[in-house]
Amino acid sequence: MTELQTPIAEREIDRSQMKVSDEIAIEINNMNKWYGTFHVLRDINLTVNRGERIVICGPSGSGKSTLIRCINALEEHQKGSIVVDGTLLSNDLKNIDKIRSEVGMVFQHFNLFPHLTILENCTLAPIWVRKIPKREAEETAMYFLEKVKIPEQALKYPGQLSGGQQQRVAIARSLCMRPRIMLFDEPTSALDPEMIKEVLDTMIQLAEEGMTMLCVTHEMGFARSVANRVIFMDQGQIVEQNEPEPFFTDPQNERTKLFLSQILGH
Amino acid sequence: MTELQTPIAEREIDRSQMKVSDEIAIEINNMNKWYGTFHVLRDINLTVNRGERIVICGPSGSGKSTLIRCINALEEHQKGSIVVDGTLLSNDLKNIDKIRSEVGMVFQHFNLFPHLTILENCTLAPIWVRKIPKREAEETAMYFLEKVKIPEQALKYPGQLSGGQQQRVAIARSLCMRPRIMLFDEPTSALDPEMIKEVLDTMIQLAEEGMTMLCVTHEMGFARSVANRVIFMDQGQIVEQNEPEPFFTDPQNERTKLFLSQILGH
Amino acid sequence: QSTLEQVQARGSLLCGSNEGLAGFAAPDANGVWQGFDVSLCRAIATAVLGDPQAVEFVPLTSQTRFTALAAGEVDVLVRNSTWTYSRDTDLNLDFVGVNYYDGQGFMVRSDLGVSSATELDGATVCIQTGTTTELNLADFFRVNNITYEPVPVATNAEGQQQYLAGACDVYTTDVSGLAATRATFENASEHVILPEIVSKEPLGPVVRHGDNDWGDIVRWTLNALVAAEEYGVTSANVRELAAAPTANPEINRLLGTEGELGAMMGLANDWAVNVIAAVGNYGEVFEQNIGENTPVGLARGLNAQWTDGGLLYSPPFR
Amino acid sequence: MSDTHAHSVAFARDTMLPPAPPPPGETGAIRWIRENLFSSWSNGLLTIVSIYLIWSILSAILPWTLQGIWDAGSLGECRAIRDERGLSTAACWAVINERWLQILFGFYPTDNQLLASWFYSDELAAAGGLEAVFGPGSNSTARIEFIAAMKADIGNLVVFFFGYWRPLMALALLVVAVAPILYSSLPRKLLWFSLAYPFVAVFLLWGGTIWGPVSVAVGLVAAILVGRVVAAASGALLGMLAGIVAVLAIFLNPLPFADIGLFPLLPHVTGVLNAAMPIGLEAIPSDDFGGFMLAIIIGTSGIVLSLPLGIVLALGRQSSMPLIKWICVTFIEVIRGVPLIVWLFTASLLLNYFLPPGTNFDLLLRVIIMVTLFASAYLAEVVRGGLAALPKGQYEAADSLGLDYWKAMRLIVLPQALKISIPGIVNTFIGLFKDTTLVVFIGLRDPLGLTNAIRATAEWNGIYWELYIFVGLLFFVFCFFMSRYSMYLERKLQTDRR
Amino acid sequence: MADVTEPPRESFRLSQLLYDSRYRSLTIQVVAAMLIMALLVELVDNTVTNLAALGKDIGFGFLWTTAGYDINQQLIPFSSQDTHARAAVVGILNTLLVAFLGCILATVIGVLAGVLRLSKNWLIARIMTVYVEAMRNTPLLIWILIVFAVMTEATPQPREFREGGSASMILWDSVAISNRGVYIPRPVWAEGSGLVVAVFLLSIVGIFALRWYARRRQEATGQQLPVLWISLGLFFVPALLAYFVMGRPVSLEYPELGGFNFTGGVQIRNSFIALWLALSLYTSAFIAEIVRAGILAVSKGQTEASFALGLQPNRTMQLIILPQALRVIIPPLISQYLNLTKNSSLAIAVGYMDVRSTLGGITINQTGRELEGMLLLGIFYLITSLIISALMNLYNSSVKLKER
Ligand SMILES: Nc1ncnc2c1ncn2[C@@H]1O[C@H](COP(=O)(O)OP(=O)(O)OP(=O)(O)O)[C@@H](O)[C@H]1O
Ligand SMILES: Nc1ncnc2c1ncn2[C@@H]1O[C@H](COP(=O)(O)OP(=O)(O)OP(=O)(O)O)[C@@H](O)[C@H]1O
Ligand SMILES: [Mg+2]
Ligand SMILES: [Mg+2]
Repeated sequence: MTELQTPIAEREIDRSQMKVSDEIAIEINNMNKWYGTFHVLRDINLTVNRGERIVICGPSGSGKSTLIRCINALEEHQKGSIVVDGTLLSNDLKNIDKIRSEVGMVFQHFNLFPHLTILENCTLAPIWVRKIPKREAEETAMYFLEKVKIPEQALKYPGQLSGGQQQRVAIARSLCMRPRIMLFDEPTSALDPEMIKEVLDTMIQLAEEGMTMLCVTHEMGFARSVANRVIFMDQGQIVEQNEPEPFFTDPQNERTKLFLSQILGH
Repeated sequence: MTELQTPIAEREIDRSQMKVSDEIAIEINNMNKWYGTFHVLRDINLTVNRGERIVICGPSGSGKSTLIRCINALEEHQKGSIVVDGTLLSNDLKNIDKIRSEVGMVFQHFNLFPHLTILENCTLAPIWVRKIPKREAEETAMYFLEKVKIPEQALKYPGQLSGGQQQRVAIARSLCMRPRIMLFDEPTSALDPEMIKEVLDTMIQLAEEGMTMLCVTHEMGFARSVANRVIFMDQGQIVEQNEPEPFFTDPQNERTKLFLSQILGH
Repeated sequence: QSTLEQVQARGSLLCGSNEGLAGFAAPDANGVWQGFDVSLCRAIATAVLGDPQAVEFVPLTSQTRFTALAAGEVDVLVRNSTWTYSRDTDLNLDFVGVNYYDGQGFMVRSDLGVSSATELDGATVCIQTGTTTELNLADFFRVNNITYEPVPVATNAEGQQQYLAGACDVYTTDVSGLAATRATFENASEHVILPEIVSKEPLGPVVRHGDNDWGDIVRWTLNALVAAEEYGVTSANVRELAAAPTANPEINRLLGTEGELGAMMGLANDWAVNVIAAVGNYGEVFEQNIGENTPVGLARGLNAQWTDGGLLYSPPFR
Repeated sequence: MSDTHAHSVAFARDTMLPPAPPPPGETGAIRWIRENLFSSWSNGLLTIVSIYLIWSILSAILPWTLQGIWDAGSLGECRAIRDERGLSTAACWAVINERWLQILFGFYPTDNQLLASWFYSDELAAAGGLEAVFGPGSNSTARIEFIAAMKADIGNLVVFFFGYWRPLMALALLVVAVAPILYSSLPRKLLWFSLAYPFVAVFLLWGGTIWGPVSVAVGLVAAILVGRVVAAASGALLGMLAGIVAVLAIFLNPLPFADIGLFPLLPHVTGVLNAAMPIGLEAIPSDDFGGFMLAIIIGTSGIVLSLPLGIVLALGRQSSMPLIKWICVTFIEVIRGVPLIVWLFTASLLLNYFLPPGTNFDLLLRVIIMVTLFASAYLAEVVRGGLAALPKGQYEAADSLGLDYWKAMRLIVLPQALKISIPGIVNTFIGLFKDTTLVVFIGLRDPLGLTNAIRATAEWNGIYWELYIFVGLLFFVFCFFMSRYSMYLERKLQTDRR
Repeated sequence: MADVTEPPRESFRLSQLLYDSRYRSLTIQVVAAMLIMALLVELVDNTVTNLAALGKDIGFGFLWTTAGYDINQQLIPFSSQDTHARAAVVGILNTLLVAFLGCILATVIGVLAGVLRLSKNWLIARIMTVYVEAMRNTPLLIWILIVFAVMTEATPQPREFREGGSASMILWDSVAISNRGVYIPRPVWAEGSGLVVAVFLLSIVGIFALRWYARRRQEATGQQLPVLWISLGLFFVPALLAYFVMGRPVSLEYPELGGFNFTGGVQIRNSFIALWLALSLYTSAFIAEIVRAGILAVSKGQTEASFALGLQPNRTMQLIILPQALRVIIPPLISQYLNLTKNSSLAIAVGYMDVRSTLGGITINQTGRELEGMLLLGIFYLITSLIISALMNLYNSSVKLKER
């Protein structure tokens, strides 16, 4: 694995902006989830402060994706509570809508809308959900497209872009909704190495601007340089969490050690 | 890029066998080819002696594949002449057949026949083109399969083999026609790093046995240790050719330098 | 190769027939064809091949029948086809006789209270497509200046279904067909056949134009049946009468005990004997299949011998 | 952990939590019902509406079906029985009971000699023995009566299994012949039987002397051999030409002045052989074919015969030669642009016009020809899809090994393309099979035609539902399983390709 | 080896025709052309010979002779004294009518069934599966016959509508469903009705204008209008107002039982309904599968991405799923339309007077011009198919997804 050598180190990362406030952005209490009789998430407790950047890692099938999908109400949880930005995630559709418009999500496979141009991808939700005038939405979109450094692609279709570019569009698309929290589910794992850099750069930039982020990733370089906290999950539970340096250098739990030795060992 | 570290060096290569005779195997004179109005190959002049091992490299789209496909009459050229083993490549189908049965070709994507077993893949052409009795063809096939070290897979189907094994079968399949010249078009670029070694080993073995080879590849380790000559192509022309050592250490042409710095620089 | 030779070489007669019209032609549960038209086919087969069973019945729709005959798919068409000028001339067919004098009529429910076809203004009429009835119907209503609504149906069975279900008020086809159809009804008495006969529908066997020798055989087979009835030759007494010449020279010539009439057509001399023995004379055929004692229950009417005031009149056998 | 503060507290678990069972109401039937039937109030409403719908349909159909009367001689009797039993509604299945053989086989004759000598030997003896009843001089009317009585006595099931052994055997062998094509795990040797099957089937179904199909087969083999010999000597193209010429020479009249029509050589050979060794079955003319059997015959022969033609058309459509491509495209588009029924009418009304004067073959054969042409256009499109799905590398690999066009096609391209196309072929077959019902319009007695014939009789006049339902079910069962099979194949192909 | 700079000029040899790739394909094509020509010549020659033997010729003059038969359903006036050509046109219009309406109904039912088959409701999904399988695996002809039998056997005869009969008209005595067809009221246009119609047309224009305006407004301000409700209102209210203001100028002529049949009103014939329904039901099953496949072809990720952006399920359907599914759905959908059009020739089973029954049926039968009749019939269907597939190709190329 080459993650540790990813070119993040080359970039001066400005941690000064990345202040963590005392406000609570997400609070998860004793959350449990089952698929049928399969217990995927077990007693999850997690508090995320505004401005925190959390990296979640863990072996495949450990429930990382499920966890962040629960936060966005893409999956229902069966027990416990999730409060996002003061809004309790319940079956109340209004709450779900509210939370979803506060929380942006970036998927492993980008999930851009292939029938819309990049610009339309970015303006769709602001126009239809936020009810922002089209002109204004387009301006916002261009602003964020510039931020992810592909304004010139605005009128192309997703199919015409490379993977890295697509993922950056996906990030811009989420940002256009001006979310206060961003969730990333392995945003770089479907990309070729050269493209990973582009996307990580964009994410670091976001972090520098103080965005609250939950990121499922195995890019340890990213975790080290950006995260406040790294969470290790296994078998649906949070096994260990710590700040990045101690997490990587001095893991406590056996499983964590094993996992880290596997992904760093190569 | 990791080509320079490929494990070829680990192997003692016996260059003593690789004598080059004075006979001419392939002679290309002022060959030109167009796709529509696009001039892919421009004034190619190339003479390959029997027993020579030539590596062709160059940036993507420079016409490397097209060149070796012309030699095998998979593509028609429009100007100039190609003489393979004394046979002029013309529109005469008999000549084409003759040349094709003299020249073996290995593709980037193996192109094994998935509906036939490995053995059948290898015996098909000898039986139907050379009209060799089945028994005999099978013996030959087993001989070559042993040579590429996978006799035990003979009765499996290509889909059941790993990429490296498939490529070795593809080489064996070509060899079964007992060609005097082998063409390789990026034989390792679709393979995972571990498998590249297997295939390169096979190719080195072939070289040691004195086979005339033209190989499009970016495996510089292979070029260094096996080739007599490295040819650099760009924009459809042969820009530089030289023996491997001087080629790599002291390229003359600017473009060659740029290219070498790119592929060796990382 | 003439049709006669073809038939003899083949060993069986290809007879174009109706797909199913009770009394005239329909296969029974065992697939054996029965009916008035069928008997004529069997008679021809007997005349030519000596075996009444040596017939292949080729069911033809009203749309395919003439083409099938013209193309040689059948040797003879006995499928209640009307002899008309244009069919005889333009379609290149030869009608060689009339085995049933028919006319187009109308059947309605008796409780409609209709007593004449001229009262049918605005009625819905079921009619088989591809037949002369279609043209007659159009003519009749136009001439009488009344309107109607045609409901085209493909087969008699379908027409019957539509009529019984009340999807049409009137079913029109040849009177014989009407009677045959009515015969199968649960309550036949609730339906009446109106008195108007709006057309002449002489139904008869058809052969290809120019196939004259073969036409002769078909024509004279039919005539033999008619003549036999006229002379009182029946299936019961024909062997006896044929054993030795009788007093009536007509009978003798018909049955081959005198003269060489059979040879003139290339048949055995006793061909008529076999025919009558196998299927009976015209009267017998009629009574067996469509006569008053059968479910179809047709009266002889026009189809009586000329001696009885009908139209059946066989040219002399001489 | 809500009391922990993110910045200060590192956390490491020392005991792993065991999986717990989900809370009640999250599993079992209740959850299933809640999730699948009442997940929202609109869904609940839908559920209730559907239950009502199902109930009303079943309550209309079930009593009628289940109270149906199986034993009656006519519709009138059925009605009488119904009234007698005091039922308000009852199907009259008696018509199926009486006529199912006819719906299955049309008027295809039963093997009466076999039936009589096996099941009716005493009565046969009483009637004077086999020779007297079935012999050449036998009185035909008496024979028919004898057979009718026999069949009534021994019952439909026995007649089905023994009287119709020829079509049944043809069908069973069809399954054997098709199996190695559909299941590649079966021994490849069976493919030889598949090749021979058409001749076996023709012999079984149409009967006549065995030397007919045998000499045709031998003729074909001879032509192929000639083609191969020439091909080996001077190339595939000339070989094919030679093969075609040989076929023409063997099967068609090579001498324009010899006015003997089609098959000039074969009948003589056949005649001689037959005289020397008369082996054969009772010959049965095509006119007697009917019922579901007819649908199977037309459908199967249509697909089988159209396959080679469809492949040629598909290859032609992919050809780089403009003229060939143009011819194939025109043919395919014309055939597909016009409804089958128009083609069938063409077969019945016009085909004879296009053939040399004097040629005349029976309607069934003409229909099969037309259906074959029709299916070949559709198959061509299916096969084209298969060809297009093959990666270009396969063609190139074949080229680079020195295989010529035909060898590459036969050994590399077609085996793969056809395998991919099998689901499409099966679907085409289903379509074709359903379309065979259209032959009723040109006077062939397919199952629907037979329902008309049955209704034309006095006993069963006015009966529809029972017949339509029976025929519909026959087709449904057949097509349903075929379509399931093709879906299964599709799925299997999908996983195979990964 | 000598330097070969130019291929030696060789003289042309005959064997090059077969063994030179430049000439080979030419040779093959010439041979193929000759074979095809020979075949065509043979066919034409046979036809001419056969026709001559039958004493027939080829000519289309029969089209201008009197047809002599009546057609019940006529979209243009026709009487038995009109020509065969006009009868053919009547048939063509009938074919196109049933095909057109069939396509519409089949689409409606098919889309519904396809969507319901994907419903979360287990029962509905099962019912739809049964429906689709039953339709797809039974010959169309059987469905036509069954629907027709239902129409004739299960609906009352006109006479049942008489006093004391068992049937009665529905919808306030305005519609009669009988086994001869469905009779519905016919509008009678009195003076002033022109205005009502004009108002109605205007309000339809208004609806389009409204949609355009709503779009503009949304783009400008982000506000969305309840377009659906306003459109519905616009559709009905102005026309109704005009209707009453003008003193109810449009009246309805109700079907009434008189003589043998209903008179007045519009009769929608049974044969038409049966064919229309059966074609629609049968085709709808195939369309349902197409729709289902189309929707399934849009990956789940698209829905999730849309949800994650906060779009509501119905907006997700409208903005994300449908536009993508339609690209997958439309091409096979159009080939189903083609099938339906061709299948409408099964009109023969119910006596619906389509072009096959008039030109290809009665006309051929009355005139004996089967060659010419079938030719014209084939050409008609061919042209129809070609037009439909041309439209399909046009659509396909216009919606093709942009790829790299
Ligand atoms: N829809 C579902 N139904 C049933 N089980 C599911 C479903 N989705 C996921 N699972 C199971 O839940 C467990 C957790 O899945 P999840 O996708 O959250 O894992 P992950 O940690 O994200 O793994 P990966 O690194 O492979 O993405 C896995 O065992 C998976 O098989
Ligand atoms: N069939 C074709 N039609 C038109 N242009 C083609 C075709 N095949 C290749 N080309 C073009 O010809 C040029 C040379 O292609 P070629 O495949 O020989 O390059 P290459 O050196 O092998 O590149 P790579 O390293 O990517 O395989 C490219 O610009 C390519 O786009
Ligand atoms: Mg995951
Ligand atoms: Mg290349």
